[in-house]
Amino acid sequence: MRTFIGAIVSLAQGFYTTFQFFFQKKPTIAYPSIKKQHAPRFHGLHELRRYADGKERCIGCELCAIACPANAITVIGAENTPEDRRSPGERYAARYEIDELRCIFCGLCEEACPTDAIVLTPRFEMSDYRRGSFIYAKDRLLVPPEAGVGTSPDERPNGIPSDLGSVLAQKSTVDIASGYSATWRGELLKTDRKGLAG
Amino acid sequence: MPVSKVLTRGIGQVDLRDLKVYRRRGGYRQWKRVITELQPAEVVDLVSKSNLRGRGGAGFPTGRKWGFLPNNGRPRYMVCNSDEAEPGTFKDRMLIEETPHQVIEGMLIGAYAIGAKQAFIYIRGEFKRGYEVFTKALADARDAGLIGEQLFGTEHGVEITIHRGAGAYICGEETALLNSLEGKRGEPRLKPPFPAIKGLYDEPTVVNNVETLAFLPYILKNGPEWFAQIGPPKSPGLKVVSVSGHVKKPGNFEVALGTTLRKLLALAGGPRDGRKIIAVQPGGGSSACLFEEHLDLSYDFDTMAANGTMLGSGAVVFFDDTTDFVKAAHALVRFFAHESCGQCTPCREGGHWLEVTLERILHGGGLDSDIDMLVAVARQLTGINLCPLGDSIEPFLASVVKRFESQFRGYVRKRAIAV
Amino acid sequence: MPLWLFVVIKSALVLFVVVTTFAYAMLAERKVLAWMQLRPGPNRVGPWGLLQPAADAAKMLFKEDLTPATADSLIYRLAPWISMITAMGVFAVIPFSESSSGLWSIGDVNAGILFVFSLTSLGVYGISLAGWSSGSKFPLLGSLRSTAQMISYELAMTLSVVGVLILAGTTSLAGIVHAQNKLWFVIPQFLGFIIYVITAVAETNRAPFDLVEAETELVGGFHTEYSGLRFGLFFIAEYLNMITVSCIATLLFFGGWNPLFGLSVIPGIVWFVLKVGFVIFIYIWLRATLPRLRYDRLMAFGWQVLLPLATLNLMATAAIVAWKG
Amino acid sequence: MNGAPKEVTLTIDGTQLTVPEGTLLVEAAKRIKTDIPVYCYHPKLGPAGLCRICLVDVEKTPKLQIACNTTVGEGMVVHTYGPKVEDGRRAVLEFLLLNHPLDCPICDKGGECDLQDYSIAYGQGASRLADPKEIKPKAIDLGPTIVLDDERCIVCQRCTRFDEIITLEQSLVVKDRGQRDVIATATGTPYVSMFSGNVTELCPVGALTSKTYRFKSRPWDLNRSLTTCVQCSAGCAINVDERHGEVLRTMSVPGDDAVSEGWLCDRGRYNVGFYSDPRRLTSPLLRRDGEWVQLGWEDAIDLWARTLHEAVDSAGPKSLAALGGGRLTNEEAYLIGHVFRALGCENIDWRTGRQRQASPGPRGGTYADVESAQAIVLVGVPPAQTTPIMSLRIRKAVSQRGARMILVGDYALPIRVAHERVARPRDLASLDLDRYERIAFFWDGIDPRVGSELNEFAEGLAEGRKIFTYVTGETPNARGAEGMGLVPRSGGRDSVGMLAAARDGNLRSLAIFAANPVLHMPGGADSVRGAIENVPFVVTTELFMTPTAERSTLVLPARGPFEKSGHTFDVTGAVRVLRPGVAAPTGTLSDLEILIALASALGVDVPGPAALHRQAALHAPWVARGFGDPALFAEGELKAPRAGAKATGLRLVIAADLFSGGGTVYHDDRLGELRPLATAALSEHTAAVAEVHDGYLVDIVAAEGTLRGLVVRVAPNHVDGTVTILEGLPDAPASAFEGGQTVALANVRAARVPVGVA
Repeated sequence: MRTFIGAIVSLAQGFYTTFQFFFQKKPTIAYPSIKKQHAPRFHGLHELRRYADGKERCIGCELCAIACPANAITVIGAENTPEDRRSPGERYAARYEIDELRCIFCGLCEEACPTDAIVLTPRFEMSDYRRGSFIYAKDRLLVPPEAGVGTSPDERPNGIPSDLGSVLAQKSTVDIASGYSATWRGELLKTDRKGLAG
Repeated sequence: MPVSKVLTRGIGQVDLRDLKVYRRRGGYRQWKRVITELQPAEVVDLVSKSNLRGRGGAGFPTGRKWGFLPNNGRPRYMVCNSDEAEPGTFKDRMLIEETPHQVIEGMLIGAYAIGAKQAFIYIRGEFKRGYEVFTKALADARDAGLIGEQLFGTEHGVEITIHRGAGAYICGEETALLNSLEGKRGEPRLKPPFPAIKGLYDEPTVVNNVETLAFLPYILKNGPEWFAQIGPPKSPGLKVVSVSGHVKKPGNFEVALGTTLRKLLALAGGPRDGRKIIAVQPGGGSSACLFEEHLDLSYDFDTMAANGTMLGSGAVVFFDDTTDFVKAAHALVRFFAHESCGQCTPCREGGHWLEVTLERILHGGGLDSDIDMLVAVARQLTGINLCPLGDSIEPFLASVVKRFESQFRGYVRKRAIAV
Repeated sequence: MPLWLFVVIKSALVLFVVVTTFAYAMLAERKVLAWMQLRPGPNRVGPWGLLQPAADAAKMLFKEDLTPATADSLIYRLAPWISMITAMGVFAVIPFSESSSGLWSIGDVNAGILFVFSLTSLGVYGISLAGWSSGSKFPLLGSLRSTAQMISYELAMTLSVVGVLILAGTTSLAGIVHAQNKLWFVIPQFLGFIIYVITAVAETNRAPFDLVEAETELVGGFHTEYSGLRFGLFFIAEYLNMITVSCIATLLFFGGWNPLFGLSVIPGIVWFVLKVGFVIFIYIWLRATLPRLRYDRLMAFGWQVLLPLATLNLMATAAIVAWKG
Repeated sequence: MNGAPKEVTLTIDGTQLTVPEGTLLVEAAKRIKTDIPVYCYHPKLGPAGLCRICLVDVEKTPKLQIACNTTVGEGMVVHTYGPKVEDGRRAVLEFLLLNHPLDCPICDKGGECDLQDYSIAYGQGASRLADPKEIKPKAIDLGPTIVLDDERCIVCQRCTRFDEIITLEQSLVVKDRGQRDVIATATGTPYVSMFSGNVTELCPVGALTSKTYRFKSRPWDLNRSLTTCVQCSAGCAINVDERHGEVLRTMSVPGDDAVSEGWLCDRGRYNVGFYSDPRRLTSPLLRRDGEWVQLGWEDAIDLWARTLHEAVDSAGPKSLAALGGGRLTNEEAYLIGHVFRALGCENIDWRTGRQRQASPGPRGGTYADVESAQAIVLVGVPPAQTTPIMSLRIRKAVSQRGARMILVGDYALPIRVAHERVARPRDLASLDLDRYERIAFFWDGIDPRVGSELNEFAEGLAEGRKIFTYVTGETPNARGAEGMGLVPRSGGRDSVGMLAAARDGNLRSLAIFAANPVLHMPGGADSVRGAIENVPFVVTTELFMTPTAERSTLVLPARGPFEKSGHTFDVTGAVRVLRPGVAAPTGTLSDLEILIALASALGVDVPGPAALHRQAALHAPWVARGFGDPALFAEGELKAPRAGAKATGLRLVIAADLFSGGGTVYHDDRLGELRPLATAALSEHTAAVAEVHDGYLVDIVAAEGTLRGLVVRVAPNHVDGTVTILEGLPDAPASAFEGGQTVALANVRAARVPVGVA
């Protein structure tokens, strides 16, 4: 009998819990219109950097490929010729491909890279409809020559990289409607609406 | 019968290059006696008794060296090493240029003693005059029937061939010399096998210094006992010493081993006026420095070795109190680094490293840690090389850094002020 | 207006209302579930996601319709229609309200409750045949479960309702509603009501009794192989069934269109809709709260708990009615 | 000296072991699996004592000893670790790394580099060098195959010693001295050697790299398989390193002492690019009205089988013929004979080139026997150009044991070693060979008259002589083909006879397996081409559209040696195993699969795989009776010596080159620099008499016609009064000419054609 009552009570508790949530405010961030702030060292889409003179940093050494725990990276090296000099040394990556579907964004490639060529940028929006399009080759990984050198991993050990700073500066990480803001740690902070407005 | 000078007697007074003059003074008599009266073993025995130690640098007893040759019926070779290139040494050059016949007679006797029918003399490439003098002397001796086959009516004969070096210090090392003689790249061979077993053209070979061989006629003439009683018993005999450096009258002086360094300094006219000798390098560029408190040491193989240096080829260089030992060390290290054959890693890389570091110190870029590093690296590259060249870098450098550390630190401090 | 035309117009009207209700019941379920799970729910299509059902319907229609090579083609195509038509057929007898002009229903059948139960029992054929004819193992397992589950719970469900029938003394749905003018049967038949709610959940294959399509174990169960429109038909059938049982619950236990607190100014149909909506909300609430049962527990619960309880309830009701005369 | 070698007992790191007297410490340590690092030491090159990394502490010696040059001694106590040893090693490693660039990520050796490994195992973390590293030249082009990175060189001299001790070529030297020393050729000319690739393997760091592999891959990417090289008949074991379906490099097999001793020739090593060449055939092609039409495999095999049946029905089995070449495994060779004999066809032969015999007879020797020979007689084309690895054994016999080298004929030796020369085998009688106990005879297998003369001489030697005979012909696995029965029997025609029959219109169908007779058959390309075109149905299995395939009716895309499994015989008759090392292109079938398909279409039973392998791995059932075995040569084939066309001309010598040929080498672009020009090689004296110079263009006028536009090469080692041309060049059809005839130089043009390498 006691267990019967206990069962009824716990059942009631369960119903109460769901019923309670029914009326609570929802922490959901309306993602594409409101973007969540991510960690300063967030690991997103890769980028192959250049030197200031425009030469590729990647020397095709394949250390990233061997370091990759998901076997997502394929590199095939080739030799620079005086006529076609891609990187400062003798060797450059003729092919450099990352299968972003395999990638677990652990950043070991970045750790392994002897020339700081491969870095994980904070970019993370790369959805697509075709599997094939997730194999990123040099045409999409390499920073375009006119776009500068790329993000240095050193720029963001403790602080916030420049482009992330701008993300942070936006108040849009706070969902005004819900009155909650989500920090990059995923904590929910009850925000004073007045404070925000002020 | 004390004889104070044998090898240098007559130099500057008579023309010993002239065969007639040399023969008139008793030359080639011992050669004739050896070939006609003595068995090779007897000659070896006599030389062993004299306790003659090699004058080339290592000071190895000559008689024992000859005894290493295997009795295998193969042809043997006698090689006279006249590739004298040790910094501070110039005695062989004098012997070749002034008394070539003395050397030829010594070579003939030595070759006969070891049973070689062919002897080679390897003359340093820069000794152009020596080469010319020696070539002429050799031709004269050949014309006189002293060299060739079936000499003095016997079955025996010795042929001598001259080979000129091409300017590599390393070819003074006996196996490098043999390589060079064979027409190969002049770099030391891996030992074992030693030249006595597998030398020139892979046959048993003896390599002796010019001075060592030049003593042979006199030892035979005066008897081994005469030679053995000069100087200390374990390193007896006379020695031509090249004295140079901060002295008034540098030159070659033939003295009995056991003479003090101070006596040698006096022979060379003493220090320059108003100056004091503070260091002396007693055995050529590869020997460690001795200092003013050591000037009364007896100059012989064992005493020098006991004091952490060596007699070497007998090149004594005196330094007075004006010396910049950083520059001196740099000059010597640069010499060895430049002359390294490049085979052994420590000598090739370590020597170059020391040279580069010393150059930086000299040019005011020295770091405080450099000085300890110099000593440490010098010690590390020593003792693990194939030939002695690599081991020659450390002694002088280490001894002067230890003694004159302030001079080295001075250079480093200069930089600190400049910065 | 001839009778047949009148019936056709009524049927079309009811069909329209029912389908719309289905669509928004689905949206409501998603919304309610989301809110109970601290989510906003569908909110992209139209204001507050109100056009979401239309988007879903469009999607469903344009999806490719697949028939597995190993399927029994005819039955495979037929099964969803069985499910849907039986689910829709029930609405032929359900009275939504009553006005001076008569009963608001397509047909006033005096054995309406029997018609309802017989039709809903046919609905299981759709599911069983779908699973069997798919020629695939998960659907087959799903259909087997469905058959066993339906048989187990239908008994208890029917027994739970018989109490109401005894009290009302009629099998006409309108009659049952009239019988509750004074007192809703939920009070005298509380046990029957509880049994009815539980068995109705099981009958409609909804959580926590959705073992028939248990996604986590059976990958969708009987409708694993279905896609496109045919899948949509099952979907419609499920929701229609849910509405049906909610309507029945309202009619049998909550007094149908009888107003609450004597507020007869508000038309009966509004009361009816409110009551049905309340029951549907309870269904969704159940789904948001309770985890799925283990299969053997489900069966044991049906046979060992619900059936004896329903029998007990029936016997008690019969005894009381007989005693009171 | 007799009896077992004396054993000594010593202790290494506390482990007592007994080894033969004279063993080096580094080898003794290997027995107890103790790692002593080495750079300059190599088991095949011996100690050099240069790198000083192998320092060990031997008790009772004051200084550290180098393990590579210290022989074991009784009661010796050795420590390979401990503070003293580790200090020494650390110092040496620091010295080695002083000016060595830390570009391991770029370096091709990275991942398999001794310097890297030992630095991690024994080195110290950081260098104390405060000055910038020395800048030295990088990417020095040493020759057609090798590139030197001087910064990475640690002067271990393995390469120069290999060149001096093993190949006896002595072209690589260390130039300059001290820190400035650099590996170079003594004369500054390109480093050309047919064994050059080995130095890249010997190099313990990434200083010497192969042009074909530079920056292509990293060692950990490569999938390695062990197989057998079938570029010549030597049969070296070879490691195939593949990535993404492409053979990136090949490596020698260190334990292969029976054959290669761990060396590879450059052809075996570098001629692997063709496997992934886009010109590979990948679909059966049928020539219909002069156009090539793609065909499915089943249709192609059916068409072939139908044609064979029709030919047998209408003109009898004598109208069929089958030729098999060198790429075939024993299994395939056996099946050719099996299938065609089942049809009643006896026109079967493997001899599609100049080589006419492959098995040496009952006195065949092993590789090790060559080393022990006291006299070595080379008859015809020297093994250096046909089986290079065999020539290394000959060089070893000459350099290490002072074997006497005798050449018969006009062929030039590629290296300078002391040798004597006689004109014909019968002249050997004047050389007093009877005084040697062990004599090795090498014959190129081309001229049966020379062969039988040599055989006669060898048999005439006194009793008790150990005679080793070898046929080092040009055709790979010719011995397997001959042993497996690819020779005409009971009245069948040989290859020359087949072509004659074809010319007469007596052949209805000809099958050519893995052979290119148009390029190599005596008689010349035009004549062979004409004969083939006269056959109504010619099937060729090939990797590429060769000159022979171009003239065929049906071309079937076959697989290369690294793409199939099977067995072969090496030149000494030992069985070698082929294993697939790289995936074959889609659409190709191995000759074995083609033959099995054909047999099944013909209704011929074939033995099962087990029976087939047993057959193929057995020693040849047929053994020649000796050089020039008459059983192999049809009567009509022995041609009478041609009367000299011009009394005052030069004798024509037709030699082979390692990189000649029209198939695989021709279709590998990476080998462009190595492919020989069409040259006319003359000795200095002959050139002076003929008034031609290096790089001139000449024509050679012979009885068969004129060979135009040959580049004059004045080279040492050539016999005065001869001119040597190369066989197997698609653009200079030397096969039309007969060697030994007198020819004249004509139309001398002083055009200085840059002579690359030859």
